[in-house]
Amino acid sequence: MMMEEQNGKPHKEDVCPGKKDKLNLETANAQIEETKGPEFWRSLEELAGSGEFQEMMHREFPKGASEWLDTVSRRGFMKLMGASLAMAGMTACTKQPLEPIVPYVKQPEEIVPGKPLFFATAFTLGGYAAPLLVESHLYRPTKIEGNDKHPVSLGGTDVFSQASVLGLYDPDRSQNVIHLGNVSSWGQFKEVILATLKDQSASQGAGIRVLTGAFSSPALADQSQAFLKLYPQAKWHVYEPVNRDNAYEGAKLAFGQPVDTQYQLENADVIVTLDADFLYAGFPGFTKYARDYAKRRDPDSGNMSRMYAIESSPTSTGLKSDHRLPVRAVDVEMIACQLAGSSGGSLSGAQAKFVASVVKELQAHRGSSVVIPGEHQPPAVHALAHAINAQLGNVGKTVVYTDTVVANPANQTESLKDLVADMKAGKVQWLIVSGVNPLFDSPADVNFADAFNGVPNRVHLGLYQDETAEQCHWHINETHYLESWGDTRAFDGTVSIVQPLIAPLYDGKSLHELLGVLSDDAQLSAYNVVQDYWRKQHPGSDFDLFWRRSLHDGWVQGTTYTPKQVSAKSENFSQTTTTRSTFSSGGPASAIEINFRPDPSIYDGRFSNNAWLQELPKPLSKLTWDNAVWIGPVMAERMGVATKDLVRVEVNGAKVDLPVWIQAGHPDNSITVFLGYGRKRAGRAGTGAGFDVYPLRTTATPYFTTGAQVTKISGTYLLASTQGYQTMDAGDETRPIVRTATLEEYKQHADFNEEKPPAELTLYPGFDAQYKKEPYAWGMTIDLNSCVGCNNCIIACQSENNIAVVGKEQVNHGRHMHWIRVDAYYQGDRSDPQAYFQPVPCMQCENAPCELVCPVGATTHSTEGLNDMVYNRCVGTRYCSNNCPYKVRRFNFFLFSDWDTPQYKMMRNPDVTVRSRGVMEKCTYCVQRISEYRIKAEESGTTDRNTDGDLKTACQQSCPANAIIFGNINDANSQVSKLKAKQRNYGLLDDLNTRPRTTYLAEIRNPNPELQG
Amino acid sequence: MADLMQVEPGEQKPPVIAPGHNYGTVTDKIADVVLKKPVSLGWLGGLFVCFLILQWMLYGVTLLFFKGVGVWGVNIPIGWGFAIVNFVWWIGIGHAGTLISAILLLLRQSWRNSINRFAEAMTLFAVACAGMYPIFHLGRPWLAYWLFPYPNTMGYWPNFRSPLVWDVFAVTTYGTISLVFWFVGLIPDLATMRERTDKKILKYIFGMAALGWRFSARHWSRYETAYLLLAGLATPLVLSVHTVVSFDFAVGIVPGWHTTIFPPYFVAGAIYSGFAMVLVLAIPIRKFYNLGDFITERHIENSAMVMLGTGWIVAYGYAFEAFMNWYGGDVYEGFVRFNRFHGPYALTYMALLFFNLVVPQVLWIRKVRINNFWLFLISLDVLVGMWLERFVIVVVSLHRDFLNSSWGMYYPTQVDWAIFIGTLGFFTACIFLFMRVLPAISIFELRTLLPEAESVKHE
Amino acid sequence: MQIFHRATNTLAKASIFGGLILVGTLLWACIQIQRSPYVTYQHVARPQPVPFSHEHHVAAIGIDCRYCHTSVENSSFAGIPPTKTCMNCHSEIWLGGGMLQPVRDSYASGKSLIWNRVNDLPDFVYFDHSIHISKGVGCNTCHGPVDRMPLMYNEGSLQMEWCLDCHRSPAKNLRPQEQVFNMRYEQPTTQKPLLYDGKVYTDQMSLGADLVTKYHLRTVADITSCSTCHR
Amino acid sequence: MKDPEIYGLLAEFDNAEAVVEAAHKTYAAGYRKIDAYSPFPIEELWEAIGFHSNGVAKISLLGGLLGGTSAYILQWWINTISYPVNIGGRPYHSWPSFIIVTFEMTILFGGLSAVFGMLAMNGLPQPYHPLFNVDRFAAVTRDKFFIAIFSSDAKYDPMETKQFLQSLHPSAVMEVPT
Repeated sequence: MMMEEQNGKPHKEDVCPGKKDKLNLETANAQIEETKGPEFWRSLEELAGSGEFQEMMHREFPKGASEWLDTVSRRGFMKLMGASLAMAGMTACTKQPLEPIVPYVKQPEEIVPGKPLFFATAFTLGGYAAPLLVESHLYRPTKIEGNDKHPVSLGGTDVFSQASVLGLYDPDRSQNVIHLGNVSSWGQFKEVILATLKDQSASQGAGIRVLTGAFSSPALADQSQAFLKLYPQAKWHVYEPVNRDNAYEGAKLAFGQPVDTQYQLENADVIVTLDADFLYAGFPGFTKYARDYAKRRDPDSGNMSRMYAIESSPTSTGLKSDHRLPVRAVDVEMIACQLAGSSGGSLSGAQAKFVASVVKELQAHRGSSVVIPGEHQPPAVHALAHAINAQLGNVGKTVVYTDTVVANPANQTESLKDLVADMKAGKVQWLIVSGVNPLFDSPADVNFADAFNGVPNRVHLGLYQDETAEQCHWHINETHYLESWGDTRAFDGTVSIVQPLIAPLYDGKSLHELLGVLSDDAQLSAYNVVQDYWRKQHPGSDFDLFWRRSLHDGWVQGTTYTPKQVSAKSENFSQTTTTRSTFSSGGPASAIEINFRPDPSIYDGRFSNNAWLQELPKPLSKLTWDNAVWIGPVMAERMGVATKDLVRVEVNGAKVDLPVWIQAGHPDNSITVFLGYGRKRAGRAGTGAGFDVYPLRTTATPYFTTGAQVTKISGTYLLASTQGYQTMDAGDETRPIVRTATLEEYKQHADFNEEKPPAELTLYPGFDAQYKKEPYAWGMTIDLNSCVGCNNCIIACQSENNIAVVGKEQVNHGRHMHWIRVDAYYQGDRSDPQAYFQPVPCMQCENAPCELVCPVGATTHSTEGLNDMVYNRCVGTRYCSNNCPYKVRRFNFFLFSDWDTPQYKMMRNPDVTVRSRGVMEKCTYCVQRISEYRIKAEESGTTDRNTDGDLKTACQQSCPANAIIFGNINDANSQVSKLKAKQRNYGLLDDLNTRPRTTYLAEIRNPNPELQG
Repeated sequence: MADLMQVEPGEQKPPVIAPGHNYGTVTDKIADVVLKKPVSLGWLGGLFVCFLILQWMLYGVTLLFFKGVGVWGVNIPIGWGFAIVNFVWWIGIGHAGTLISAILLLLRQSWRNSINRFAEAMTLFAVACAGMYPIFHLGRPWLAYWLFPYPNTMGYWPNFRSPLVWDVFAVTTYGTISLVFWFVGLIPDLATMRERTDKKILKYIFGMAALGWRFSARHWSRYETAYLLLAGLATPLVLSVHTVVSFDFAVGIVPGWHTTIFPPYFVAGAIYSGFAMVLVLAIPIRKFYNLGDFITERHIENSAMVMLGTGWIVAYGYAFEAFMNWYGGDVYEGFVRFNRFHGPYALTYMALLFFNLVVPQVLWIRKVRINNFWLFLISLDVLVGMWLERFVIVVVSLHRDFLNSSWGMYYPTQVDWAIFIGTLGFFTACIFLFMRVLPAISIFELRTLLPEAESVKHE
Repeated sequence: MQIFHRATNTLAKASIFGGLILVGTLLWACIQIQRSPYVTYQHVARPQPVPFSHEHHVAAIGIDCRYCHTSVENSSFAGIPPTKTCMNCHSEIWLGGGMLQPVRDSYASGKSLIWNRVNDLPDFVYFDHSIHISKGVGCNTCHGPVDRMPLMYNEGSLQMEWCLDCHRSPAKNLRPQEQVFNMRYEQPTTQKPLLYDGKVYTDQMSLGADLVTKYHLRTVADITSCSTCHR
Repeated sequence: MKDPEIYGLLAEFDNAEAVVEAAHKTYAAGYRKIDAYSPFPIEELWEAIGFHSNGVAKISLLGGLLGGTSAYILQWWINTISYPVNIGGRPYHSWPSFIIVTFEMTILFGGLSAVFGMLAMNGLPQPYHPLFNVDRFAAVTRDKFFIAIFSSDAKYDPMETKQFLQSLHPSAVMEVPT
């Protein structure tokens, strides 16, 4: 078990190459790894310890800072040539400089240089954990993967956790304790605060307030209780701009107590969403829901589920549904009532028909249907959903209630209001803000900033010196979750121990340690807090075993929540049940509604300095680096605005100017804005990107409200989208890019999927014979039914393959570098379209058009059917890209990879070459992983690499919906072979006779015959 | 070439050389342009301007090498932009020179004798311009030599299936042969210069360059054979070069590229633009160096006719391309046609049709054919038109290919323009220098056109 | 009139051939420089903090390769011994030796020794020691007679053509597993036949051929595919 | 009897017809070591002095064949022997792709060998030549024609040959000093 050594303090100290005062051997050892790895450390000095490195770690904007975003790097000619020539290697008349090689002084046992280790840990968002396995090279975490043993993850992850490894190495992270703008130290802070705590304890801490984000950590909960016991008068507030208040209030309405709702989608024949986007990474339980949903969408299984979406702002969930009813968010409550049987409210003919047939379906599937309310719908809708599910007898079958995952399910909005009130009243002497950024994201109407600035002592603990840190007397640089100990709950209640993968790069502190100081136990370490807590939970001699096991597996046995019996509070139900006929109406249908949504990529703004996420195309619009206001096609036409035009949005007396994005499927008289952009102090990637819409938001109506004014103003704004053209129509034809059918059609003739190319379309004898002879021939299938467009594969690939970020301007030039992209197509009526997601990696064509035209043979075919791309042979004619019908090849128009910033060097995957300027690159089917398995097998003297199911490409591994399957097509029993045998299997553009190894399973929808036509 | 021979009935063909010339006068008139004529301000000024423009290219190229091809408008999907457009355009222009010196020689079109010298020079300079681009457009230009098969430490070779490798061989061969052809043609005239100049230093230089040519009958015999052989080899070569260039596209699967019509239609286009360039040069030259006696209306008119003829071949190419797009019934090919007429670049396509097909039709009128001013303008028009054609083929085909999701747009940057216009400066600068240092018209070949020389042939 | 002297004729003709010869020589020189030790460091000892002698430790003392290069059998990277390994013996012997001072310092201070890489492949090449070992490629096949190197140098040019030479016909270098770490292994000849698997081999090629099948070596086409070494 | 001082005799003519006719007579008179000079190529002239075939064509042909075959063999060797690679599923020996380079190399070698063959056989470069010692000979580069009978000719005799040349009505007869 490796975590033992991990625990051992000495390691955690030494591991970190960045640690200021000590250049140590493990650091140095990274050297060994790197010199054999792809990176090109020119000298030890550059790597660690010595001056340059120190300087970099401490400069606010490290060298090469601008490269992330600038079109044209400011680096000197020689540097460019140097790097490029380094790639060219010995053959390009260049002489390799002497490379130092630095061994350990004492080598830790489990380390085998050249072999990665995997550690289980967990990432937390809004209190909900994503269980992870993290790949570590010589104690440098390089790749985040889902914990495939964990019931919630089963190997799947989400974009936020995938990208968090970049967050760890972000050179913009806060690296010091700051006091009044000057670099200070943890020691000084302790002195100061311990002194003042003396007089606080007199007043039982009446002047102390703590503001944190939602947390589910049992250890932290315990510690906070202890803290509050020590200072009974102190208060602990919780606020996150995107929270579950509605859900908990709804639960209180229905049951009189806050509960979490889990949906068992694998048991659901009919799914009805009330403005709920459960296929979005921010939704608690996303990975499990995506998997369960996909499980029930197999048209060959015979029990394919049917999904109805009633929603305002379009979401992946809505677009994947079989029937989607676009309505304003305010009208959802009324429709919910109708579903519950009420006759109140007015519906258009079409809507009425829709609702009627939904009701019919629900009744027909009592106990096997589920109604899912949206996080941002008001409590009433949640209560109604509970009521309907109860009526339908779904509770216990498709719907399960449990204790809340978060330790403190209090109403966060109220909590924030209280805090502000106290601050205004001058009751607060010490405010400790941890991990949240209220000065940026608190609702406009509480005027947090004013009250805040009245507090005499403000302390901020956070990863960045953000807007809030700026206004605090003390800022303490927090440890990243990959640097510190902790524990956290997944949405099913299971606890995971968070263990550090690397010693704190900048000597950061965790909230545990800060609380330790506040509770007068300055020596307390996060490790002790967590371990002590669990020792209490698991007393007895076998604790060590228990502890190791929990760390190794990645979760603590027996912590999973069991379903909870909840009884309806009658008086509340009376108003929510069928008889009710009045709703919080959105006023006249002409009143314009504004929706506030967390951004699909950067959530509430906390990830805005994560360049991977910034450059990640949003699932629907494919926008990068910006947020725009979504307007429906009808409304846009009426207003005479086009995408990229600037409009002024006024609501609640505040106004914001932002650019328009015309989003197909958006309901009329309704607009959507996304939170989290317009940061002022985020870092190089985040600062200044997009537009801040928090000023429009109030505590009363945090998610949507009517009465917004939208007026066109002069000027346009550059929006960088990776997919300018989002339909399959070209000229007067529609191209068979995504092939689809309804379940009925598919049942009648499964071979609807025509256009199979003739077997032999060539004068030449092909290589088929050779491919057959090979024991292995790699292939991939992508099931368009399962793909929910969550983008997870893109980030996974970016992390695994050292893919560079190019910045907004380059994206706008069409120079983004993602090896796998997810295309979104909208067909039919733009106001209520059919939409499809299609992930596109390299097709690894057997008759690859790209290979034929490369003058230097830099891209050729391996015997196992891989379309190899040899970067160091490429001279950059770009002919291959021109000749690639799928346009999956990516070109380094500039030196996009950051060759300077030391943090990024630590982050890179040493098994993949870091590409230089002027070379082509593309998906390799993760050839480094294939090689790893091949070598493993061959060393054991067998030819059987038993890869099926074990050897996974990064995209496949991260996919929560199992849409991507990779394997050996020469083995008839492999998963991929079986899928390729299906009749809905088709090759993209296969009429070109490129013979792609990557094929797609056509998308089959399951519409309700009643509602068709 | 049919329309070269035909003579409108009733019209008297103007002579190839103005009457009243003999061996001596011919020699003097041409040689003196170089040896006696004082350096004119106009010449200096022109050279200076071209030199300035050339600096602009150097600026562009420096930027390019410092920062990478990203300074251009190229992207994914449009991996090739101005660089390749200009490459094809320049190579095409070069073709007229070889055509005049080689093909017309074989066809015994003796009138070509008075324009082949600078036509060949033009070829050389055009090929030089063209040759730069394939290197510029590489992502890692310092590795360009990897395209040649040389015994390297990688034990690896170029891919001979790639049209780009074919290009390397075709273009280098073309350049070499053109250079040799040009030099061989120069040898006797260099000898003439050797004797005509009074400056010792020039005597040495011309003397060395002439390799000691002494007009011996035996030498002439071998000379003529070699010259004829070169012509015979250059003819298939010149056809093959633009065919190979067209393969760069025809071998690709991009809709709008993958066409069998390309080779002939590219060659015709090449000659079309080539003759346009010949006229653009010939008209001012005969004016400013009053060589009107040797570059007569006959030459001007014939060139105009060649343009008219090749223009129609090109027209056929366009028509057939569009027809096949429709007749082929392929979704993607069909869309190429649609996109050219209705896509974002529709204007460029319309413009090219107008410049290449409509305007040149005025050449049917003889008055226009022999009117230097109008002919000059039309030639410029054709040059622009043919450049647009290459732009449409390269960019407009690429910007919308198979998957709608990957469609993109191409906007040239100032570096694109700098390098393109820069090569124009380079080209004209070379022409200026050439006019000053070498006989712009083949003296000895002109002698053979004189009546007194004709007579000996028919004994 | 006569411009040139008689001699010019010879001169002119000579200069033509001279030019050709010059160009030829230059090209030849370029190609040679690429392969010269100046570029490849072949047979050039690198400066090292400690003049460590493989000859002494391997030949004289007889320490096995794996004592120091621990991960050679199970990792891509053979492993450079930590200072600890040196001190295992040198805390007992050669205590006074001045040239060992850096080693003792390193052990005392905890600062690593910084060696210069000797067998240094470019960073886009992914060589894996373990697979070569397990397929019967001897250490000295690539590293040369290490046991006769007072100072370490790289035996091969480490250029692609050098790798390919073996990948294109592995048979000519394979040897029985147990001989892999034998520095003085000699390929079988008629004079020195080799008994292996109860079969007597008198030449390398027949031995190699059998080993290729025994070790399930992949085909030459397989191991000369680009992605075998480049990722 | 030879005269070491004299390289040969040179007769100058004013027009092509004259020189051609004179050339015929000279040849008919049995002179063989002769040459004629004209400011532009005149086929009749070299025919007249009995120069009927030159080897240029053969050399060019050989060169062309050499270039073509070596080019094809190179490509074949590279793709099937030296480093066979599967490129786009095309066979190793995909001959149609090899034709173009073969063709280009044929042209290149053919052309170059024609030119350099010609120069070699003409003995060029030869900046120095006895003929240039005769100042009037410079006119050959402009408008004069010449016939030379070299002293190396068997039938050469200072007096007789001079008289013979005079009989051809040249505009002048000159001695060419070595």
